[in-house]
Amino acid sequence: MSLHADLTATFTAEGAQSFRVDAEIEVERGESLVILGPSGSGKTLFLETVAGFHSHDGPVTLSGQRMDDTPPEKRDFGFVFQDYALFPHMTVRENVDFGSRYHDDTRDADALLTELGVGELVDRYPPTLSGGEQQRVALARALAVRPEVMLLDEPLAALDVPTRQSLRDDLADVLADATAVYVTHNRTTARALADRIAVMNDGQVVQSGTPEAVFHRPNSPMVARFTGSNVIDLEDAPSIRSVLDVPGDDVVALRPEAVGFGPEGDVRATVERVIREDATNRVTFAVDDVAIDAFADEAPAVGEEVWLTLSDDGAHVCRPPAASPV
Amino acid sequence: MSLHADLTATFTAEGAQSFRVDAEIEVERGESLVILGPSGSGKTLFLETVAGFHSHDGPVTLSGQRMDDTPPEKRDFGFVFQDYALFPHMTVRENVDFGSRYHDDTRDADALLTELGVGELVDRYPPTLSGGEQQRVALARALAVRPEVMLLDEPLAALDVPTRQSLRDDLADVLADATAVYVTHNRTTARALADRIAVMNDGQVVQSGTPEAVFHRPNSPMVARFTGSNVIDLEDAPSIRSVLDVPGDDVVALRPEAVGFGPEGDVRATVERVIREDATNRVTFAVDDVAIDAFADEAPAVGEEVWLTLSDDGAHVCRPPAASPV
Amino acid sequence: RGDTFVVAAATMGSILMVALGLPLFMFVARQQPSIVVEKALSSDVHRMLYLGVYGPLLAAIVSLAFGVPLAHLFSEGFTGQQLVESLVDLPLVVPHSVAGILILFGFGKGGAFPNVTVLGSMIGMILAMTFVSAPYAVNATREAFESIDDRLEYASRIHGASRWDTFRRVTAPLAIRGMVTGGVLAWARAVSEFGAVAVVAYSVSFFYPPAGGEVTTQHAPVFVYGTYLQGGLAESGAVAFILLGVSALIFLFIR
Amino acid sequence: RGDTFVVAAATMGSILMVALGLPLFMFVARQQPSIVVEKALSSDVHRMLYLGVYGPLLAAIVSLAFGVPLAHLFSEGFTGQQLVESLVDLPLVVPHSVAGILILFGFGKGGAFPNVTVLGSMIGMILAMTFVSAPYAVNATREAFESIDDRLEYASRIHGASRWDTFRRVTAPLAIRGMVTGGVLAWARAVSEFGAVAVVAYSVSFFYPPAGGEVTTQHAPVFVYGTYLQGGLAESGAVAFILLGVSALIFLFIR
Repeated sequence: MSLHADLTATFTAEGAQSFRVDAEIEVERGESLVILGPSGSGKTLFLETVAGFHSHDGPVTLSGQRMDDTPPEKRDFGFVFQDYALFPHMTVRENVDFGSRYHDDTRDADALLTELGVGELVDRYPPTLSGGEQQRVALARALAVRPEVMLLDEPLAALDVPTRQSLRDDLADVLADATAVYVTHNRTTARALADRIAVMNDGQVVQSGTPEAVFHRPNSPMVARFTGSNVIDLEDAPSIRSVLDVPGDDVVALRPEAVGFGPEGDVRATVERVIREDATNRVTFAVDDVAIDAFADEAPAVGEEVWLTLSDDGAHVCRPPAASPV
Repeated sequence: MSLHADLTATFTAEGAQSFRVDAEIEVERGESLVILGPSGSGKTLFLETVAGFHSHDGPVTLSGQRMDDTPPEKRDFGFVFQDYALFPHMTVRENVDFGSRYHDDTRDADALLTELGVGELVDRYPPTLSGGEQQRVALARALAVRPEVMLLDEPLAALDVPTRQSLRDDLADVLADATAVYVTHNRTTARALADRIAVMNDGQVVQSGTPEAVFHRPNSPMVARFTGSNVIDLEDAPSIRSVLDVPGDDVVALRPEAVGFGPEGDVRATVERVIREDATNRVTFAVDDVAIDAFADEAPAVGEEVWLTLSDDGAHVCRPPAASPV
Repeated sequence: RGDTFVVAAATMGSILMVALGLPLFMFVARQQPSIVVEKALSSDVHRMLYLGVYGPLLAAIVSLAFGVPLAHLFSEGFTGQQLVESLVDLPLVVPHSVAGILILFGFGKGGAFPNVTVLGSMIGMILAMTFVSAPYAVNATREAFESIDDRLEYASRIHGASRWDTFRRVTAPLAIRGMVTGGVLAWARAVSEFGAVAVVAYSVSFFYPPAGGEVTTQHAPVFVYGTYLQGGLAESGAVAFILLGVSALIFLFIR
Repeated sequence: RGDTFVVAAATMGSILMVALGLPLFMFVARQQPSIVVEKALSSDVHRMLYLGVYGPLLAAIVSLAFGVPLAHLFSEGFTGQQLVESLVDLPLVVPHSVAGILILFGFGKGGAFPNVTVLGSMIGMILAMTFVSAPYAVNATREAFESIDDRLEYASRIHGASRWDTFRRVTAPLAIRGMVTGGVLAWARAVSEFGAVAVVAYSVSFFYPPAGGEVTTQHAPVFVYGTYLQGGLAESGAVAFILLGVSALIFLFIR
């Protein structure tokens, strides 16, 4: 039940130029791969192509079996759509039972819905449900047919923050043992759910590896920025260059968690802005010509001059993508 | 230049039931009021009604002057829309200059766009711009006419996380001295930009006050949940009731920041889940029948038994809205 | 708010309303009841009404039966679609009498099917009606298909349904209103067709149950025209009045 | 993928394509060049073509001038809108010859404007054409107005533009394609109208520049019908062929 997809597909939207997706992924049994990328990077198209909704070149194999010409109904995937895509003319139970007549061994709709906390909705119609409820039903519909691989397209994106957190917890449970490919642009979701992350940009996978590797050793400024690192061109920040032990003309990714500050330290900085986030404060410092973010439980005053301490293992040289083999 | 709106309006969408907005806000000169609420709570409709796009009952006053029957073009507001709403048939410069022929003292489009970091886009057309660029242009268009009050409808919602953070910083600069009403469902954005927060639900303002008050002293479980607190019914958690000094039958909001843990403490708990967020780990504990979130720099192992310490000033009794005068 | 912009627009709009509404008003106001009653009791008019409902119904059914598959292909897209689309929309831009001429060239004497008689026959009338009304059935159904989110069909396929099952369980139920609308539009268009029918089948013979055998009459708009030429405005007005009344009743019934 | 579902749909669709396409093909294939040339050189045909372009043009302009304001009101919504909408769509469901009868009742002898002669006059023909084609101008323009995001108009208003200025600077420029489409549809509908024109103004006199004075001819579809009745299928086919050729040229030119 490992999935391997190495595909090339070209999409021509009406009135727009064509868009090319050309990427390779590999998922082992029981593994959750998260495809992380900005909107417009082609991650949804890639997932839909793997599912068989668009024609493509290059092999898609499931458990070693080529399925390039297999229609979607024969591919044994579950698919959860960003906008739910529930059948509006069927009840919740009928939605979840939809696939039962095409599969031998399906799960009971009522039991599955109860397990996902929406058992009382079985006789309602999807348009009357909230976003979070619809998404749980969509998840149940996909799980009901016991698919070999689950494909999930940003199932949390359209939800409110509290609903999102609660559904993310349930998704983590569901995905713990499943083989899954999960597409998102949210780095927290990616880190919460991924065994492995593939960062996608402009239709290509630009880096893939463990969450630890992708977040702490980004191979390009784009990946660094998208995973929340400070991206610092050392040419603009001589005082940082003197502290970090790297070649002089490089661009460095610096995790904000690795930046400390206090009355003593290595680099002089000014507090530019403090934003209260859930757990802590995000503090933006000005160092030479660059801005550096860090986190602090106690917020410093804006305008204050402080000293930063930079931890070497939170910094990583990220070369531009052209120079780095993907 | 203070704005006061106490309005009632009923909207009938096609095919849906009618929706009623009945809320009051007050903004002083130079103050930023953030209206925070879940999607569908009527915050956008409220803002559009203040701007004069929908008819309503009840007074809207700007600087003491009633403007219930004033058409939008005479109301002297700037408006930034969630989906940008740039004129697609005009260049960026023409968009920003749009209001200049109706106002005496407008700001120079090129200078303003340069200030917002998009000076090189003046001759482009909006459909060719990225979301972040479009939103900066929309901001410039609103600022160009030097409005007395800025109204902003989720200007960050449609943007990627990194773009959102960078634009949020610029918005904080712009709003620092402006009189503004800002609508969002994102509590981090709300806390970052607000002098005062009004929480909206089902077309009504259910609580309003400083960010500190709303986040730490929510007056209802809904507000508590929406601002990220743990909401605990003490009936389900006897071991917590014994620690906190509150009447027994109450519902308590508990900030996750106020929850510590270690080998010693007040309440026995099991680690249920750990999710890595940007700055820290979000740890979910099971205590009796309830789940409690906390933050931790070092992640504990799932399944581990620990002791929680609850700080009294992070806990607040939140009565259901019916019992609390708004 | 009654500002000048709205007033100006309302004034211009009202003039058009008068141009469209006044004829109907005067038409109703100027009817002579005695003639209307006389016509309403005439068996010629009854036959005309029967044919005027029944013929278009056949045309609408034919249009839907062949038009729905075509509409589904359109909504999915295929190569050469633009050419086929132009062909489907052709009857919308061809003058009505020319449409009749086209039918005679295509299916009449010396045309593609020598064994079929279209001139003055029921088959010819149905062909003429289908020719002008099929585009309505195709376009309305197509719009209904296109308004269905692609992802609903994806969801159906990925959960195991073939194309057939997807059409039967998801696409068709969601598009049923559009199909009904298309059928009604096609029927209404066929009812109102005058030119093509007048050229192809001015008078037709058909089996009329109350008479227990074949009778000859004209399609309703042709009948009205013939009455106008032979009997003048008042008589043809009475026939038209009855025709519109019956149409209105049928429309109310469908809704 | 050539599965059975697509094959079945394509088969059904193809039958409809034949029914719609074959007449056009046979029509072109069976033309007799000598008759076509003869008709193409006839000054009667030239006059008919002139009137067939010029009359509908006037009707389309009238439809747009009064229809655009109405379409804008529709897109904004007002009380009683449904009634007005039904009235605008009325000409779409009225049989064409009945539409002519309606016009005679409304504006003919004994109608609302005793000083206006519509029977057999240019004014009558334009009225008949406007009656049947105005709904197309209104509906296409309305669709264009409705497809404009409300927030663009809000944005215009809030930055200081009045309703007039918003219409002039934002709404109208964004809807211009829809207005052009509406005008072209109205024109095409007027060109193809046979029934209403045949009833109201079978023959009309108008100023024809090449002749330097008044001439009398028929609107194109009526002319084709008249030729069919008097000269038979071959002659009327040749006239129709020329008419379709000119129409096709004009359409290509507009695109």
